[in-house]
Amino acid sequence: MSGLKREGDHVHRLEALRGATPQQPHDARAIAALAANPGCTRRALMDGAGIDKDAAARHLGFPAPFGQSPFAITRGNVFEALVKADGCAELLRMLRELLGLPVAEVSYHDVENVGAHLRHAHTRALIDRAASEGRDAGTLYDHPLLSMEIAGHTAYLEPDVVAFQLGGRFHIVEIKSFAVIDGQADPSAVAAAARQAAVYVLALRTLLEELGHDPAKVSHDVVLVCPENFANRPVATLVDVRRQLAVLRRQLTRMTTLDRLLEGLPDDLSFDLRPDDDGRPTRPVAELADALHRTTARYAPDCLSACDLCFFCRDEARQEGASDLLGRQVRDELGGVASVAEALGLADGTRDPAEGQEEIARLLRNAERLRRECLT
Amino acid sequence: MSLLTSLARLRALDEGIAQPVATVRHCHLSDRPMVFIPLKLSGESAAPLAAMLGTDRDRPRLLVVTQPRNRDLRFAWAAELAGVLLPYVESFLNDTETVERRNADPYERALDAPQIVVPNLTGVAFTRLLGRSTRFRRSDGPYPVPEAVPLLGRWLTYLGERAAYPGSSLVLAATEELGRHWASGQSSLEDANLAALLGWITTGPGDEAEDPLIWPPAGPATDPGFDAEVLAPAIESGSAERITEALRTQVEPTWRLMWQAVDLLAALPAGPSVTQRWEQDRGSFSGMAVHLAEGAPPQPRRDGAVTAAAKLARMERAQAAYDVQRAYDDPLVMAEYRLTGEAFAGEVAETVPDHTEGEGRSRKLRPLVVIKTDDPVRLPPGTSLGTPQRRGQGAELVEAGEGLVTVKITKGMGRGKVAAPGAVPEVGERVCYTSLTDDFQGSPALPEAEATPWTHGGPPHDYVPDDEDAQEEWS
Amino acid sequence: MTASPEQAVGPEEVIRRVLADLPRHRGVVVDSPPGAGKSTLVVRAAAHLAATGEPLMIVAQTNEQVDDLVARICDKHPHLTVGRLSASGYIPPLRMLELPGARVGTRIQDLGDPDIVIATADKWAWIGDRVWPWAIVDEAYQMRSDKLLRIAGLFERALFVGDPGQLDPFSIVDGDRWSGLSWDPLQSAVSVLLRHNPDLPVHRLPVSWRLPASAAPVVSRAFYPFTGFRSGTEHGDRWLELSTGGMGTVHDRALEEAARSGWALLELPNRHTVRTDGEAVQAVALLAERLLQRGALAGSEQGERPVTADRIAVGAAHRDQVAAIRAAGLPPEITVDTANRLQGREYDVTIVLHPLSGRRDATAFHLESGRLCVLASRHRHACVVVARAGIAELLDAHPSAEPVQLGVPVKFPDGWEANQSVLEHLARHRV
Amino acid sequence: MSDRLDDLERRIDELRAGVRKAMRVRDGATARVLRAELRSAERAWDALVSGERQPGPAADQPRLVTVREQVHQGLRLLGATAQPRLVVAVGDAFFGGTVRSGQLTSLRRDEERSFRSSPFGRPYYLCAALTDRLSPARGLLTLSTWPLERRVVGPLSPRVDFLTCAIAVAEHCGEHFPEEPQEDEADDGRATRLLVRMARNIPGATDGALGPPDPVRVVEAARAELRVHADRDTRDRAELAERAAAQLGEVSRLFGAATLSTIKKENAK
Repeated sequence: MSGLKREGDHVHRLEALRGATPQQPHDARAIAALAANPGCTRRALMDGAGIDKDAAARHLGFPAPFGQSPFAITRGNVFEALVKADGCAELLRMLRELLGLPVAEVSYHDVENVGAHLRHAHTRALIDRAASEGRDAGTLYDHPLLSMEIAGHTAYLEPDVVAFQLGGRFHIVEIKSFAVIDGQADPSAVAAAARQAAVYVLALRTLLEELGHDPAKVSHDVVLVCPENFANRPVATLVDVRRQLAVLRRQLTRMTTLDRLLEGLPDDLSFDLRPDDDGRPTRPVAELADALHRTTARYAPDCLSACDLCFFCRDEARQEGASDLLGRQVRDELGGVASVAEALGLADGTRDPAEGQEEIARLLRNAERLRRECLT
Repeated sequence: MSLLTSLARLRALDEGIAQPVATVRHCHLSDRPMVFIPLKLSGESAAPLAAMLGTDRDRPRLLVVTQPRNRDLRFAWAAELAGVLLPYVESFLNDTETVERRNADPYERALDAPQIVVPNLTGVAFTRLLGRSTRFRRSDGPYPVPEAVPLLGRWLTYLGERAAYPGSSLVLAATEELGRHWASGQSSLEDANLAALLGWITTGPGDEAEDPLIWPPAGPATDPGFDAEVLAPAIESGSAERITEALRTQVEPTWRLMWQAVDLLAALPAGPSVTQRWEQDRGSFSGMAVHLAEGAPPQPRRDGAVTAAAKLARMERAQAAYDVQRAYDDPLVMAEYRLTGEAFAGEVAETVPDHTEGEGRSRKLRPLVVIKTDDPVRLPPGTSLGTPQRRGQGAELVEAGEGLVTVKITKGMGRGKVAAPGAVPEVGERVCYTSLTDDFQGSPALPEAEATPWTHGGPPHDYVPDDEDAQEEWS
Repeated sequence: MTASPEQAVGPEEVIRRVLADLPRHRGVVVDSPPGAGKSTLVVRAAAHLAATGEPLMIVAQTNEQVDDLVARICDKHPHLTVGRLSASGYIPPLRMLELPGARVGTRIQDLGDPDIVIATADKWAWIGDRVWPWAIVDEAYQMRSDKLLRIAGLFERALFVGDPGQLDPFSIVDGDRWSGLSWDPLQSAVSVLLRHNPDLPVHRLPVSWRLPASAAPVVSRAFYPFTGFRSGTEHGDRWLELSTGGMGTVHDRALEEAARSGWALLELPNRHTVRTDGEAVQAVALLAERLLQRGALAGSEQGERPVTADRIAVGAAHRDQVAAIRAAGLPPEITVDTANRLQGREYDVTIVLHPLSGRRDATAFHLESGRLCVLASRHRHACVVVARAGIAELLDAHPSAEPVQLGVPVKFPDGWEANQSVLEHLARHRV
Repeated sequence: MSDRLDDLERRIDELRAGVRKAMRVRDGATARVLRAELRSAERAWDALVSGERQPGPAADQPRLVTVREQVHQGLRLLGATAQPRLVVAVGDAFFGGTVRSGQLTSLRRDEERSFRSSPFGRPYYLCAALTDRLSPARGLLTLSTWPLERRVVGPLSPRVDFLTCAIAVAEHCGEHFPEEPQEDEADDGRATRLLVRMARNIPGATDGALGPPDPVRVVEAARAELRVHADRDTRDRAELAERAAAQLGEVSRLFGAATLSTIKKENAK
């Protein structure tokens, strides 16, 4: 079909955008983040081209405000180790309690026992064997390596554990170190975990399909394992990720329809960081900044917790005096009025409403009148 | 957030300085608030690291877990915290007043109550967690902790809960209160950064507010960079002094900001209804004290069906009242309702003080007032109205149009043939009327917990905190 | 929950099963999609239970619903005596006072001893120290579980009837603290009931008598993806006729399209606007006006009748939009209201201002599937939607980062999907 | 002296700021240099405030028994392949052990080196368990003196070994602290905590009540589950041991072989 060709040269175009910069491999978190701000062309293009946004941001002098405390990292590793200790003894207990896993089902495969380069093939083989219900189908698969096609590139994904034989279905096991206290956990943390797990579910389903098995063998209920209350003792909860799966599918289809965005681009546009031998970007900052400015971003304060480029885009929004700075709600309230100066001009009456701005102008003037009346 | 606030934010952004969105203070401010800045260990749910607290801005107490990896020290820390907070809380219990109640026994209400001021909402949440992690502890049994710890837990739990109660001032989150009174030129998300918000209100914005080297986060989470480069090595060194000093550098700047926030709020005159809401806080506080004195068990892990429904009803009632009172107290808040046409203000153009309705015995005095207003009135005739100028009074909208609104006063103008003096506004007086009124009838009774119906799972097994709660290791 | 596959079964059969289940279970739940004869069922069940000689209480959510039920029962079953409990402020409509079997009072004692006592949930909450062997709870999905908690002590067994697709109950305060609890007071009465009594039978009325053949599949697909329902009428059983000719304006063409196909999307140029988008408001008003001017006739199994103002409703998402539309000078007989207040009502033709029209970002409020469901399922003949172009793009750009609460069952349909599905259908009727 | 302190503190603050700035832009080199300076400054500061006393947990008491010997001791008690963290926990609980898991990372390599230089020069070696592809299993310790069957791991072996270890721990508790473990001086509850941790993951090992589980009950429960897996696990191990004996040389029989052949076979199908 003709789609193939278009597919082909837009992959080509994306590589041009990336230039000499090595492709930034997507991990589950990155894929899950695709849904964070789908309206943002700048981000869509950079993700599509596989540019390391974090590196770009740092090079531009706007390092992302994210960072993880060593304590958090250690805590995470320690907890995962605890859950997996002694042939996943803790995990088995929880699966037995939560999903009624039969006592006989304890077989454990550590996929990482094979060389790194073979992990994916080995995972494939083991999952295939399990799905075809062959003798000694395993129960727990530790450190499996799944894959997924993103915009013409293969992303490798590492779920914590895949559990099988809970009624003949595969369950993704996601181990997180945020606490579940009296049955509740930080909703945004759970949401993030659910989005990430959804990526694994989709990848595993795709794998089963390729192997000619029923993808429905992968449950949409993932097993979320967290520390309970203030103790170290792990507790498992089932999380239904059907919604996250739907969103993910949507975003992945969008990725393949980048053409629309690519067509609009000037041919000479490139996000290349021109890394030197030890990977340091050498491209003149002004030049890179200019290249980015030529693509439209859709900045919202929510980006501050989701996108590596947030400070760069916020700065841009400040330069433009865009009302986006104040948040989606304000922006929406102002109807068509995008700039701060414009809005205030309408409020003061120093600027005449353009076609279609009559109402917002009236509202703003009224608001201004009331504020003056109350403050003087 | 209304267009009025949005406009204020735009203005702030343009002028580079925050704009007022309130003309009076809507929270109570204690003479000696307890400023409380907790820090927690990253990656843990409620592992305390340090707290700076006190009622005297010049003499902050710094409590530190000098070896954060050592769990026993965490409880020692909790005990220290109790040593500061409990005396403060209990100092308000002695002076009380007797309150008479309709069809209920009179009760003793504290004349004043404690007020904890934390930097932000996450600070409130951490306070609640701290309460949760300490209230079930036992001073006896397998994993004993100092006496004061479980008691502290119950108070912190109570205060954390109360913080979610609309209009309550027992616990204040600085960023929230500031945000209620000033509109910055940044998004509400960014307002959660105390340094940034205060910057907007005082000197104008600056990026250093987001630089953890200049303004460390106001907690409870610490800056990852600090964790990696300062705290971790300090912990490795095992030197208590070093850990203490390291943490001091992280809370001290916030300590100064907190008192700056307190001063800013104190500079605003209190709204008329603030006293009334504080009275409820005092009542609630005394109630909790009695509860404890009677030796009631610690608050359960989660609300039962009946408790939940009762709390929800109280909170909804409080929210509604809070909204109305703020509007009545503050023309700038009322302006939001005038903008949407639920209120209008203007000059009295004409009055008919002796206007009456009905004949003979059922003849009623219904003074008419005609107001000239520029506000868009979106209220149908017959809407019952209230007015901040004469709070006891009730009125009804007769007709509206061409910038003229006619209302008739229906109650609160006196019993006589003619309206009581001052009951009917004079021509030329500025008045404001709104459909927003604070008359709610109480909510109907709920069943007793033990009478919880089958639709809601039937009577609960009454909750006995077991050793499980008490011995839960604290990691 | 025993979900019997009843899409296949006829409505009569379902009602029979429901009545048969009543004595067997403490509670019976009936899901009723828009216009699937919920009130008919309530009236039938009421008579059925009253016939046993045991007293019955009926709970509805609003005074209108109560009055409506009283009228229906007295009309269908004149031999039954019905007591209408009301708050002191309530003024009964004339038709109520004319009903022979009905009696109105503020206290149980005032009602004599009727076969059936009807009141709103709020009123019932004030009634104590008496237990009815039977209760029927109407609009149970719109009832918050804390209301049910207040009145559940009044009855031994109950029939819960409602529409799961409409708007969920809400609160002005944040109730996260209770999320995940099986008795979360902010959940609907039915979801709490079923979480504690998972074995109660749940029936579904399979046929919508209100929605025409042109609408039932659309609404079913978008808002009832798993259960589904069908229309009680065939294409051609319902028709809408504009007796006077049009002038070829977009508004006229929109009405003609609606008359022809049951749906029309009057699309205005893509622009971000304030909520009270003047152009859109004007368009809505004009449509209503023209509909009257062109003397629309609605034909159905109930015969042919003119579409008078009282048979037309205009729906919007926000109160200020409603106010703006009212201000645009519509005949007062035309109902103009928000989705919340249009729940459970029925008209011949509805004109809807799309919740997402002119928005730049969709909020959870705008995307709530129940809101659109109510607006798109009030009509017997046709629904005209007014919207600015660009909703598709808005949905496409919508960031999805909804928080996830542990232990809270995921609700379907997802608002995004539902909006998408409806939009796809409307696109085929764009003028 | 206090000025000295002030200077130091100022210096330290500068350095810290410097390091964190460098880290934010991922300038590792600069960060390293500054860090070095910072550490020495901090040490000086410590010295000043806390007199000459040098604190720090690193001041660990002289070890009487070598790490090697302690691990040996632990493994002998457990009697089955185990993860370092478990071996360490056992040492902690019963031998007042001083080993930290970290110290075990290099252990296996050293053992292999020493074996290669002088085979069987030592009475025992600490070696890796062998996976089903006869390669060294990640993070599983065994003793060279054990028969191959015990040193290989089939799919069920991790569970079987865990249960075996649990039995060993329970029995040891039973013998050494017959009643109320945490009363015992030598132990201060470490053994009990270990037993609790293991018992809660074995069906029926605890009666749900709190307090230390009854060792006897733990042993019974573990044996009961063991019976479910025993046959198949023994079969698997025997088959593996056979292959190992047939395919592996002296060294790799103890320390495992890096083999890919098995993978090739899988890909073939």
